[in-house]
Amino acid sequence: MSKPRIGIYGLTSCAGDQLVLLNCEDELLDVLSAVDLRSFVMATSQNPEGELDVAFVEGAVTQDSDLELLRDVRTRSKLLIAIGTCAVWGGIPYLSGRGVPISQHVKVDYSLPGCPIEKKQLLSALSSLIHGDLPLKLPYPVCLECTIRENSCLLQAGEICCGPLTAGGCGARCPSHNRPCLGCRGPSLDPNYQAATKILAKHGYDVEDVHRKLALFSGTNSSKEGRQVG
Amino acid sequence: MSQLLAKTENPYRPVRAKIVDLRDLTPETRLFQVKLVDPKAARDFDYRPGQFCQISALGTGEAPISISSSPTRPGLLEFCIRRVGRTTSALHRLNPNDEVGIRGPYGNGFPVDYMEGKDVLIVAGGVGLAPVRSLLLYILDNRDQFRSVTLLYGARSLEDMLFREELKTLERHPDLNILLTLDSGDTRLWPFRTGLVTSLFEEITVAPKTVAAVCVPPVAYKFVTKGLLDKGISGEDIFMSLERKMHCGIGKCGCCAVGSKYCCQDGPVFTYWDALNLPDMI
Amino acid sequence: MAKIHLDHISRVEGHGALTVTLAEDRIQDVKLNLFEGMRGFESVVLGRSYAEVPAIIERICAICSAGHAVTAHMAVEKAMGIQVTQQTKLLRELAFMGMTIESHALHIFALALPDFLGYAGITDMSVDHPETVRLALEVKKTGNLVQEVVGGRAVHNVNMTIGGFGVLPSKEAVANLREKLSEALEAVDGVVDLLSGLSIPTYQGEPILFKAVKPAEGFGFFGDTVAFSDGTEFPVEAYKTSFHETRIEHSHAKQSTRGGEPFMVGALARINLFGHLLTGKAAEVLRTLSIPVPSTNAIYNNLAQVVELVYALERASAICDRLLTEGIQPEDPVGFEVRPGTGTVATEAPRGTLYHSFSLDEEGRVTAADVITPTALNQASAEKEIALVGKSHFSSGEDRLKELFEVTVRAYDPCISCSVHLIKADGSAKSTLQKKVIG
Amino acid sequence: MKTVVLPRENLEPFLGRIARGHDLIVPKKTGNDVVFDYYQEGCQIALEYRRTLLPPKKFFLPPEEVLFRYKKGQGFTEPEPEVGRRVFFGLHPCDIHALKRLDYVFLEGYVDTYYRRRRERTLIIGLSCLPDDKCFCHSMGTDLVSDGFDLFFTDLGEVYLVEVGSTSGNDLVLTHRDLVSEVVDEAILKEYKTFISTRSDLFVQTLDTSGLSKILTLEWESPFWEKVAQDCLACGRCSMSCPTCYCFSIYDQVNLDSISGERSRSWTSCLYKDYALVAGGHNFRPSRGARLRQRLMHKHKDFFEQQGVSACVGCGRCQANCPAGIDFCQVLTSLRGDISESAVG
Ligand SMILES: Cc1cc2nc3c(=O)[nH]c(=O)nc-3n(C[C@H](O)[C@H](O)[C@H](O)COP(=O)(O)OP(=O)(O)OC[C@H]3O[C@@H](n4cnc5c(N)ncnc54)[C@H](O)[C@@H]3O)c2cc1C
Ligand code: SF4
Ligand code: SF4
Ligand code: SF4
Repeated sequence: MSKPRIGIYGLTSCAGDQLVLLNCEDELLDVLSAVDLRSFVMATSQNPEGELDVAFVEGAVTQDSDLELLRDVRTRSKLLIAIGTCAVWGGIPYLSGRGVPISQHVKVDYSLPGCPIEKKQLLSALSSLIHGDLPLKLPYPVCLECTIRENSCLLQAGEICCGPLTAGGCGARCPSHNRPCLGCRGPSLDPNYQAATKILAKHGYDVEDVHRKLALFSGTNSSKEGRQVG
Repeated sequence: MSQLLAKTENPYRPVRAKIVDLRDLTPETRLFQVKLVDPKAARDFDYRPGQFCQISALGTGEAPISISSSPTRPGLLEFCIRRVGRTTSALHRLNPNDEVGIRGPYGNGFPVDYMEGKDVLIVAGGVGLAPVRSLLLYILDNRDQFRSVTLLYGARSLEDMLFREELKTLERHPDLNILLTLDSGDTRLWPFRTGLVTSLFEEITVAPKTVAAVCVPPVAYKFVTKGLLDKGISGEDIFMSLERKMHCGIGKCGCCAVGSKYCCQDGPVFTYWDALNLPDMI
Repeated sequence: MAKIHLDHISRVEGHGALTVTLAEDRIQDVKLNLFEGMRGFESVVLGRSYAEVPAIIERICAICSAGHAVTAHMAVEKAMGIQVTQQTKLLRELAFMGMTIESHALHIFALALPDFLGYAGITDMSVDHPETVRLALEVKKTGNLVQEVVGGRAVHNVNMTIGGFGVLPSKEAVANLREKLSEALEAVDGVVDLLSGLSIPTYQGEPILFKAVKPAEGFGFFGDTVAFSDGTEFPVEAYKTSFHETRIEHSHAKQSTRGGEPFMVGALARINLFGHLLTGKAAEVLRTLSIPVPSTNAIYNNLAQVVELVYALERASAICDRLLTEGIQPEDPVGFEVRPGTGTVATEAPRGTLYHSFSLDEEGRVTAADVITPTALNQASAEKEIALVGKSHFSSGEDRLKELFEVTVRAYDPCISCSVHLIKADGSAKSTLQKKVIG
Repeated sequence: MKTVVLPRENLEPFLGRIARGHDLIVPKKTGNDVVFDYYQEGCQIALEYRRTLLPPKKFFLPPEEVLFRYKKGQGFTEPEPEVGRRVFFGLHPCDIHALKRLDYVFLEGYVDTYYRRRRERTLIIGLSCLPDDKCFCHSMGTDLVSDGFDLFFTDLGEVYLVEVGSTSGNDLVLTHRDLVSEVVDEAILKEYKTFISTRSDLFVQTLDTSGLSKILTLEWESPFWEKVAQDCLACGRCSMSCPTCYCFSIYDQVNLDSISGERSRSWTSCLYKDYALVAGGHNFRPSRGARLRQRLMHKHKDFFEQQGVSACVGCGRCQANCPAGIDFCQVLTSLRGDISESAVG
C-alpha cells in the first residue's frame, strides 16, 4: 500500500487545529512517516502540492483568497476533511458576519469538529484514513461523556450548559472542570434547541441571551432553529 | 447446529477465514467465497438458510451479512456484500487470500423443516436475494421434499440484478418457476417484466398450502405482505428476513430490538404474525 | 522595476505574503501583507456578557491562546474591580509560562531552526538530528502539559473563569508537572549547545526602538507600565496615546508607529530592555548564546526566545514549588458584583506586548472592546528591517535576498491570526461571501 | 436465611479488613453527589446515601472497554482479565435487582464473557436505604431483596442486621466472626419490623404498574409520545445513569501502522438519532418521540414480556438526573389517565 498523499491547509482561523497536529509530540514523527506530506505551509517550506488523497482544511471561508485555495484543494483531492469548528460550522468567524463553513462552497467528505479538535480524535481519524476508511462519526452529545464522568449536571443547576446540544468527543472537558459547555464542537446529531431554551427560560434566563449563547459556535445551524422559540 | 465458538467461549471474538475467490455481481455487490482457516471448523460449520454471520474487516468494523451459500454444499461459505458504507467498503478492498473475521451463524433462519411438503414462494428485492439464494439452493438440493417452488425477484435495473448468470441457468430448471422484474431500464435482453416486485403477483397463482419467504428493502415489506395476504397466504406462513442495525449479533447490545424481540436472535426471519404483534417491525 | 515576491510565507502561524520592490540600486518599497481573513473579534463580543469575553477572545490565536485568556480575564476583572487571590495569580502565571514554553519551543525548533541548519522543516531535520528533534518535542510537550494541567486543555483553555478556576489542579498533577519541567530544563541544555554554534546573518543595523511591559519585579511578563527603549514610560491605560495605529492598504492588520518610527516588541525587546534582570540558568544562557545586548538585529530574536524559554521553564518550576510547599488551597472563584467600568491590561505574550481593553455597562455587557496584538505592533518594524537587510545584502542576488527576507520575517515569529483578528466589522465590511450564502 | 448482627462500630473494621484482601468498592461522597468507587484507606464511606449518579453497572459493563486487539494474520488477543476477588459494598435493593436484570441479558443464551468474569469475581454486600421523593421501587417490587447478594446489611441504628445470602457471604462472616454476633434477639427483630414499616411509609413517588405493558401496547400510537419528546434533550443522561440500560455499540480502531488495532464497545442510548439508522439512510425510529417511546417501552413492556419483570427497578435515577426534569412515572401515569396532562415537572 503506498502512503496516502496528504495536504494540510488553513483558511481563516486561529490555526488551532493545525497546532493540535503539531502538539502530537509523541506521535508526530510516526504520523509524518506514515503519509506522503505534500503541503503543510505552517510547518515546512517544501510543499510540492499536486494531487492529494486527503486534504485537511481548517478555518472558515471569509475572503476570496480562502475560496480560491479551497476550490483548488478540492479539485486536487480525493477526500476533503474539514477540521475544526470554523471549517465545519463557521465558528466564530461566522458570528462576525464574515465566515461561512467550507461545506457551503465545496463537498466535504468528513467533518472533525472541535475548537480545537481533540488530539485523540485527530490521531484516530488519521489512522482510519491511512487504513482507507472514513473515520467514525460520534453520534452522542457531550452529556454522554459528562454523565459517564459522573459530573453534577450544571444545566440542572441552572447554568447555560450547551452539552445536550453539542457533539460529543471532548470527554466533556468543560463540565468536568465545573464549567458549562460552550458548545465549541458545534451541534450534535440531534440538538433540541427548543427544549434547551425552554429549560433555561424556566431558570430565569433571557431567551435572547440564551440563543446567542447557544449559537456561539454553531454558526448556520442553531441560530436559526433556536430562534423559533419564545 | 455447530457454532464457530462454543457458548462458553468469548462470543465477540471472530474466527479467521480466508477469502478464496471474489466475483462482482453488480457494480456495488460482490460475492465473497471464504474458507475458515481452521480446517476442523470449516468441516463442521453448519447453518440454516436465512442465518447470517458477523463479518469483520478488522480495523474498520463488523457487519451482519446473510449466508448466501447453502449448507448442502459445505466447505466454502458465500456472502454477497453490497458496498454501502465503511465496513462494506473495507470488505470490498480485500483481495483473494486476505483474511476476514467471522462470527456465527446467528439468527433463526428460514424454517426449512416447516416448509417441507409445501409450495414455496420466494420474494426478493435488490440485495434481498442474498439470504433467499441460500434457501433456493437448499431447496434445489432437496428438491423432492418440497412442492412447487417460485422465485419472484425484482431489481432496480439489469445492472443491479444479483446472480444474473446463475438465474439464467436456473430459469431452465424444470422444477423452478422464476419471474424477474426491473424497476426500469432495458428489458429486451431477457424476458423481464418492468415494475416493482409486487407487480409479479398478478402473474402467479398461489396454491392453498403455500409458504412465502421474503427479503426486500425495509420500505417494501408493507406492500409485499399485503400482496401475499391478498393471494390468500396465511400471515403465519409469510416469513420475512428483516434488517436492523446490529452490533453484537447475539442479543446483548440492544440495538436491533423490535418490541420484545431481538432481530439478531429471534429473527432475522419473522412471520407476518410477529409483525402484527410488534408495531414497528415493518 | 524588479520585485521579490513571497506568496505565502511558510513556517509561520497564519497567512502572510511579502513584496519587496527593488530599484536600480536600492530597496524601493517593502510591503508585508498579512492576508489572513478577518474575524472581527471586537464586534463579536460587543453586547455580550463579560463572562463570555475570555472564551471568545482566547480564540484569536491558538499558539498564544493562554496569553489571551489570562489577559482577558485580568482586563474584565479590572473593569469590575475584582481582586483575585494570590493562588489564582500564580496559577494564571503558570499557564502563561506553559504557553511561553510551548510557543517559543515551537518557533525555535520547528519553525526557525530548519533555516539555520538548512532544512525545509522538522521532518527532514529529524532524519539527521533525531536526538535534537526528540528533545525539542519533549520541551514543547512540557509547555503543553503545563497548559493542560492548569487550563484543562493545551489550546483554548476551559478552566479559567472570572475570579478564579473551575477546578484546581491536584497536588499530584503539579508534582508530576514539576518533574517534567526539570527534565525539560535538562533537555534544553543539549539544544543550547547546538544553537550557540549557529552563525547569525549580519547586516548594517540601525537603531530600532524597542518596547515591552515593565515587569513588576525581576524579569517577567506582567506589569502596569510600558517602557520604550528611549527611556519613556507610560501607564498601560494610556496605551492609545503612546503610539499610533493606522489602517494600511496592503495588509489586513493595522500598523503601529511612535512618532512615525516603527518599534519592535517581543523576546528581543524584552531581553534588550530587561535582560539584565534575569537570574539563574536563563542569565547563564543569555551569556552562552552571546546575544549582543542591546541587539538591533531581529534574527537574534530567535536566540532571545531561547533565553526566555529557559526563563519560563525556571519560573514555572518555581511556581510549582511554591504551590507544593504552600499547598493548593481548595478555593472557589472569588465572589463579585457586576458593575460598569473599563479595564485595560497589557501583558508580554511570546511575540510581544498584548493589550486588552474592555468597557462594560451596568449589566456587565461589553460596550467597547480593543485588542492590540504584538504581530500587528511589529509590522512596521519588520518592513523597515527587511529594507535594511536588503540594503546590506543588495548585491548578493535575488535568491539569497529572498531567503534572507523570509528568515527575517520568520525571526519576528509572526502570529498572523492574532494580528488580523481586529479590524472592526462596520456594516460595509460584511464579507461578500457570507452575503451570498445567508442573504 | 442465616442472619447475624454487626454492631455499628464494627462496620469500619469489618470493611477495613475486607479491603486488605480484596478490591473493595464503596459508595463515596464527592461534592454533593455519591459515587461508587474503590475504597482507599481513610476514605469517607457514604452510609446513608440516596442514590449514586452512575449505578453499579459501570463495574460490570464499563462505559468503554477493549474487547480484543488484533494484528493482521496473527489473530486476536483479549485484554488480560482482571483477577482477584472484589467486594462491592453498599448496593441498595433496587441496584441488586438491577444486577439480576443485567444477568438475564448477559448470562443467558450467549454468555458475555467480559461481564461474567467481573460478575463472578465480585461479592455483593447490600445495604438498606430510605427513599426520597423520587424512589418508586416499592411500586416495581424491588424495594426488598431476597437473593442476588452475598450479604445484606439493614441499618437498625446501633447494629446492622446481616442477612447471609451465599456461602461466600457466610465465609466472610465466619472469617470475621469476632466482629459479629450470632444472636438475633427479640429487640432486634422488633427494630427490624419498625424499620420496614417506617420505610414503606416514606415513599412519595408511585407508579401504578397494573396492566402497564398492555396499556403501553395500546398507547403505541398516542400523540403523547411526541409531545413529551418536545421537552426531551435526547442527551442520554437517563440511559447512562439507569442501572438496567445496557445498550452498547461496537467499533474498531486501527493503529497508525494499519495492520493492528483494537475492537471496543461503549455505552450508547436508544435516544440517539443514529441508533436505529441503517445503511441507505433508513431510520426505524425517525422521530425523537419514537425513540423516547422505545426507551419506556423497553423498560416497562418489552423486557416484561421477555422476562416477566419490568426492566425498571424504580431507583429514580432517570428523573433525578434529567436536565429537562422529565419524570417518567408521571409520563406513564398520564398515559394511563388523562393524556393531555403535562408530564414535565
Ligand atoms: C440480518 C442481516 C443480514 C444482512 N445481510 C446482508 C447481505 O447479505 N448483504 C449485504 O450487502 N448486506 C446485508 N445486510 C446489511 C448490512 O449489514 C449493512 O449494509 C452493513 O452493516 C452496512 O455496514 P457499513 O459499515 O458498510 O455501513 P456504515 O458505514 O455503517 O453505513 C451505514 C451506516 O451509516 C449510517 N448512515 C447511513 N446513512 C446515513 C446518513 N444519511 N446520515 C448519517 N448516518 C448515516 C447508519 O448509521 C448506518 O448504519 C444485512 C443486515 C442484517 C441485519
Ligand atoms: S452538565 Fe451539561 S454536559 Fe453535563 S450532563 Fe449536564 S447538560 Fe449535559
Ligand atoms: S464541553 Fe463543550 S465547550 Fe467544552 S470542550 Fe467540550 S464541546 Fe467544547
Ligand atoms: S428507568 Fe429510571 S427509575 Fe427505572 S431503573 Fe432506569 S433509571 Fe431507575
